[in-house]
Amino acid sequence: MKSVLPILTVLAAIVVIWYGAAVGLNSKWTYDQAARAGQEVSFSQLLRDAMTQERPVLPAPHQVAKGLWEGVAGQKITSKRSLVYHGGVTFSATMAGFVLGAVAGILLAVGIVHNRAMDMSVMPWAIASQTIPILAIAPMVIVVLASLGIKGLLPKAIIAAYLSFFPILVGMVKGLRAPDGMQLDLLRTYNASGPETFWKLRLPSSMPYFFASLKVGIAAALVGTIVAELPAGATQGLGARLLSGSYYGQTIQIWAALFAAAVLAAVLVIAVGAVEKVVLRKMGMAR
Amino acid sequence: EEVKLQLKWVTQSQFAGYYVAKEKGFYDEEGLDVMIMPGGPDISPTQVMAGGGADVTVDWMPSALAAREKGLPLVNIAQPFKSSGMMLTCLKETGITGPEDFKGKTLGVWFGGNEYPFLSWMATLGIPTDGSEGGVTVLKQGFNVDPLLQKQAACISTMTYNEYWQVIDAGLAPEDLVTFKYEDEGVATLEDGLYVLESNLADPAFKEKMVKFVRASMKGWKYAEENPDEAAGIVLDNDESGAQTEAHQKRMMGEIAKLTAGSNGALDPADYERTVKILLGGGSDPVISAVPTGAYTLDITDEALK
Amino acid sequence: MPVIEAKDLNLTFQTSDGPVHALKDVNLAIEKGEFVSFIGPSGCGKTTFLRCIAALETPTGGSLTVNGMSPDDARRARSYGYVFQAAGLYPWRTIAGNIKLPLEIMGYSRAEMDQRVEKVLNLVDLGGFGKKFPWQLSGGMQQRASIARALAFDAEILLMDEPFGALDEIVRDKLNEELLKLWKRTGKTIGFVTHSIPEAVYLSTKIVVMSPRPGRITDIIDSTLPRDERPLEIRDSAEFLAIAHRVREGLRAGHAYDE
Amino acid sequence: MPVIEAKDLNLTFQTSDGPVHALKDVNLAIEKGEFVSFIGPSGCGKTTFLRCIAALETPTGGSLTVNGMSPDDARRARSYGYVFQAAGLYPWRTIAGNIKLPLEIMGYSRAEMDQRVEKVLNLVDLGGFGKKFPWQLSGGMQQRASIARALAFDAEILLMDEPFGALDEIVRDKLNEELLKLWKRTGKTIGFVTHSIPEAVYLSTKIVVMSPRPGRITDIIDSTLPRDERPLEIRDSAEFLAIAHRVREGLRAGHAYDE
Amino acid sequence: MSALISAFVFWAAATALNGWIARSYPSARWAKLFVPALFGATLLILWEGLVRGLNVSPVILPAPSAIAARFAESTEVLWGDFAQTILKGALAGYVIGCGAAVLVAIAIDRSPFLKRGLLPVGNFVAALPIVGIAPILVMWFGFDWQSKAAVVVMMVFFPVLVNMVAGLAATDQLQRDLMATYSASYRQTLAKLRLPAAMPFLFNGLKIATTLALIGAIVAEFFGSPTRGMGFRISTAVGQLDMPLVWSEIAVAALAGSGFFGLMALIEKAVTFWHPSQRRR
Ligand SMILES: Nc1ncnc2c1ncn2[C@@H]1O[C@H](COP(=O)(O)OP(=O)(O)OP(=O)(O)O)[C@@H](O)[C@H]1O
Ligand SMILES: Nc1ncnc2c1ncn2[C@@H]1O[C@H](COP(=O)(O)OP(=O)(O)OP(=O)(O)O)[C@@H](O)[C@H]1O
Ligand SMILES: Cc1ncc(C[n+]2csc(CCO)c2C)c(N)n1
Ligand SMILES: [Mg+2]
Ligand SMILES: [Mg+2]
Repeated sequence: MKSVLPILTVLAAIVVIWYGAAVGLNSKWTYDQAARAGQEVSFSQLLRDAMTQERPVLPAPHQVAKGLWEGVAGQKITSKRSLVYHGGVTFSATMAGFVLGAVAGILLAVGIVHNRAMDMSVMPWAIASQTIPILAIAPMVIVVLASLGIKGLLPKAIIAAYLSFFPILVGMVKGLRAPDGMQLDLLRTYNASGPETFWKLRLPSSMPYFFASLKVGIAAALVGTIVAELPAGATQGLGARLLSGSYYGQTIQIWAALFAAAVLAAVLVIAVGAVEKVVLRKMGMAR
Repeated sequence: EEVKLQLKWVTQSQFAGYYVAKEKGFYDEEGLDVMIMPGGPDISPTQVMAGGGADVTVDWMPSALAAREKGLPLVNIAQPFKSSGMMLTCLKETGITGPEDFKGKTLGVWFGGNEYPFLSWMATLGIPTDGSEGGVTVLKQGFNVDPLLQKQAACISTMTYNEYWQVIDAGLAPEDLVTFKYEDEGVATLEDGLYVLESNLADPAFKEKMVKFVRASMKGWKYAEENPDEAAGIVLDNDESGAQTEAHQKRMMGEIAKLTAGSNGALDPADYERTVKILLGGGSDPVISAVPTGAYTLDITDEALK
Repeated sequence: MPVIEAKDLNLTFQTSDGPVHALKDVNLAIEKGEFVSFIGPSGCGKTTFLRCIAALETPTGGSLTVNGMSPDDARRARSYGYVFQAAGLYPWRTIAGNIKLPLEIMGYSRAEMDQRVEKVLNLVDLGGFGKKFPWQLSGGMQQRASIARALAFDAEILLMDEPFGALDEIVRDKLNEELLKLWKRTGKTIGFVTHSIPEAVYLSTKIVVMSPRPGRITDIIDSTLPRDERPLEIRDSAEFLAIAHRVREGLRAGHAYDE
Repeated sequence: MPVIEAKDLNLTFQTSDGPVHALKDVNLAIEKGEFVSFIGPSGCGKTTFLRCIAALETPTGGSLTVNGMSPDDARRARSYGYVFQAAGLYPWRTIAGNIKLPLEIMGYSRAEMDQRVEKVLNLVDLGGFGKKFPWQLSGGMQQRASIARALAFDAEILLMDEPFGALDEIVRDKLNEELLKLWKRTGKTIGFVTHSIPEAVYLSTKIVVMSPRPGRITDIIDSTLPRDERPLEIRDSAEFLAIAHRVREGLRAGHAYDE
Repeated sequence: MSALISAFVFWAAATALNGWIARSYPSARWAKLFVPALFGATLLILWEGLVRGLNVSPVILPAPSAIAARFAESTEVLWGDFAQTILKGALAGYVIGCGAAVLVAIAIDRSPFLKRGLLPVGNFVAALPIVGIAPILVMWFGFDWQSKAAVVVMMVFFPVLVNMVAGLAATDQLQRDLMATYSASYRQTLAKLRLPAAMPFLFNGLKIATTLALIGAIVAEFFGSPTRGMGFRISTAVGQLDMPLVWSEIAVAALAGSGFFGLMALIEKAVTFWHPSQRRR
């Protein structure tokens, strides 16, 4: 709880900068409008207008807060206008994708560390796979999967997994190779099998890398889900909210959805962090 | 009987006819169970068709003809939209009064198959679009009207029923704007037709199903034209993203009604010929290179409208 | 047949600034049940030789057999207990957990494990420290834990690389006695690196003196001390001092050669 | 005024399974230029006490001053050279680079650095190994490199935690002599942890005997050996043996107390 | 169908061959190139076989041969797009984003106050999904590559930050104590201990960021762009159902991404040669 004050301080600083930026960015419109109407604007008018525009370039914090509040508390959570409802849709696909991605990433990393042929051949192609812009192929993936009869949560989860497996793969390969020579030699003298070396040495010593990459991976899974929500029919989920907000230039709705997504991401990352703390403490590594 | 309909864009009054037909039970009356799948900028209806994800799709003729040339034989079976709603909307303060003023300006254009009417228009005007001297700078415009509001572009593409009103909603007055309707400029292409795969049409049962579908859909459209507010309400109820506003949808329905007004669902071959002509004249890189054959059929509407 | 037999063993490390000749023409035969000490200046290749025996390093020349097999086959047969020069405890395991590690791998039952951990912890005087993590222990305690880890299971060959380096004289004497008892009881073959001449003489049946750059064996001394009865007082006997003297001379010669 | 003065010093570690009383009521005064050895069973708090002096650990009771200031102020004044029990070389630096580290931090000129590195490398017999990386060196060589690192710059107080633990007798003797020379030449105050009774007696002006659980000082022995002339042969003198005997008795008492 | 079967047979044979080579010539230089190349070739041939054997519509998935042909005839377009998207957008964003993340990580690490305050908030801000930010950044920074660079900055920031923060904490007690006895200043400790020790983690982040930078730059173009760039080309080509061109652009992205990643891996090898993961093989 020591962190409350620092976080509040940082938040306060951000809010102040944000208001400043909002006035700066939105004032152009106010001036233009006044010029079109042939009027002069006073500074106080400018301030008031810059923070109450309906389609601001940058909505003021309180506008976003209001949008968020209405989205979260102003609706029944089953309502299509509720951010909680859309957040829930996104969350479930994110989790499914993250689990798929983490399992895939870890399995591939284990394969790479233990199997020479995999080590040589998989990594270059895993890298290449990540350079394929998902937004470009997501629609095709959805189409292809739909023609195979796979619909709903799974296509989204697959795209989320596709984005999240890579950071986990890279981190785990590094982590699984982190044990030093002596630690490995010890197990060699015991003639420990590959799986034993994995469970008793490689896995524990990969933990710091593991959690760092899980955090990146879960955030990536969320991005993947949101990307996948666009071609999935742009109907449900925070991604759909974001995009439909942007079709209609409703900046406040965009920002509210954006914040909901970021809150979700932060919660997920914090949750991973909490697991990390517990695990590292159990392992005597948190000091 | 099941019918899967893939829309070109998100749920909005642009597609009111289909939603009305569904809600009002017109499809049921024909014994059809219609599933309406919304689209979006990332959904290529033609791809969905190719993947077998839908039986029939709403698409614009330029993109349907392009798909046909690329080996996906789509066939127009009905054309609920008589006229085009596309236009170029410019800020008056940029000094643009007519197409001759475009030179040296930045214009926002929708791509993804929607750019061809624009390109052929520019070609007829003799204005280069490749960034060369005396031409226009073309921006690939996103899904909203910000480039105009932010003055990043002098003109942007808008639809009479949607983006234009977003500009107005943003606080600009119609007097601040200059608009060029493609319809008026003689470069209008056919929008929002119904397309199916040619191979399916060989199957009489499928044909029969489409007849029923078109008949019910047109019933929906005509109902929507007569009851715009109710239609907008139905659309709103079907919007799962919860992003639409009532006022906007009602206004959109009013504008859409103007575009569907002249059509009973049957394609007017003259409109088709005009569209093909415009597309073939699309400058250096035309969307289609040869006159298509068999790209439409009147069988379905003939049957449906009997 | 010797348990460990090296013939013309050579090992060269390739480093970025040229090769390092760590072992040169090493010839040595160790019989079953022997206690062999290796002594020599720092950097002469003692660790490297022990690592070769345990198949942790591959010689670049000559032959080396363990029980008539290759060292690697012997490793697979779990013939070795190895105490490394640095403690090398896994930081995420408690002391007891570290000692359990080989037992888990070799599939001992839970009850057996607990009982053995208890026993070896007491042997190295760490009773009550089982639940601590390595970084909560002093340097010497960590080293003792690593000795306990190697003694917890029954390896035929015990390789110990300066196991008692960080211990005081009294504990060291005690552990020396314990080690001798264990050796006599089990009949293990032991390879032992030390820097202490008295320790080498007190413990060994055979003392191997090495000299550096490149690492060679300069002297092999078969101890004449009685094999089964070695009270600590034996260190004052003339026989003991004579052997110690010979070791010291060998060592000194190695150093001289170096300069 | 003593350079280092501890009064009723206490230190308790809080661990998850209860507190560990590592230092209890330690009283000690070290004068400028003294050579003080700490000896005691493993785990008795020697390292902990050295760490307190160097302000790496904060006592939980009593007072400790260095040059009349707090240890932390003395640390800021760069009074300490510290040889840790483990070598702790940075793996990304060569041996020469590791020795240069403190010199870079203290802002020596490039020429001075090179010259000092050269000098201390030779002092610990590692000439020619400057360009190697730590993992390419044997255990003893790493330890010598870490000694060289602490000797490379001019700290007023030198704290050495079992610096010669991994070295053979002959190198050890040599380094003992070198250390004494350096001490005499520079007048440094030295705190020295060792497990070797002869080493402690040979080097020190004062020997502190400690005993464990909780760590206390059980005996402080002021050496009667001459301060400025100590040939290696002094180790056979009766005086030497008498002091060694007293240290051994103190040690044994500590162990006895323990059991 | 026979195309399908022969593709599978080829795949099985090639996999077996690869396994054998990897086992028999584990450290041969040619094997290090040959094995992944053969693996890739199998994937492509499997793909070709599947597309032909199952008669997949070229509108959904073109065959590699068709893609290669399209690639060869549009090198000029592809190069122009590559320059616009990768050389300008991705690279600029990568440098700025990674640089900023490293600096912020250091700032965060230095001040416990910032660490407690900024890290959670930073996590939060950096977790804003690209699809949401891209339109906004396009609105702010215009249509050209600057907005793409801004998107890339946002994308690469978080992974690099997280890894760098973990890396700066990766020193052990003894290493820190050593610095304390020298009374090294904060800057000295940073330069001589924390930064070197953080390198293995940092490169982890930098490597992940290479692919993110490409994705970010390309995806940002979907939200508005001039009439060139890989993302622009992909989205317009999809509209024209010119799938071979789409996949040619994807191939360019994959090649560029692998090259970029490989470059970072090489630098990593040079910088963290001392880390056990690099040393042991
Ligand atoms: N960080 C720590 N947390 C908990 N207990 C500790 C910690 N460091 C040391 N101890 C305990 O304090 C006691 C004294 O440790 P210290 O390292 O000072 O011993 P030492 O005299 O240096 O022993 P050795 O000769 O083995 O190095 C030991 O019982 C040890 O377990
Ligand atoms: N991995 C390595 N790469 C390069 N050289 C090495 C490596 N390991 C050891 N050496 C070199 O081999 C020689 C012998 O090293 P070894 O560790 O066997 O010595 P040692 O006799 O055990 O010394 P100490 O008593 O100091 O532990 C040394 O000169 C050392 O520098
Ligand atoms: C990528 C993409 N951008 C723009 C359009 C144009 N468009 C066609 S219908 C419609 C809805 C009217 O508001 C719009 C904007 C498109 N089809 N695809
Ligand atoms: Mg050694
Ligand atoms: Mg100690």
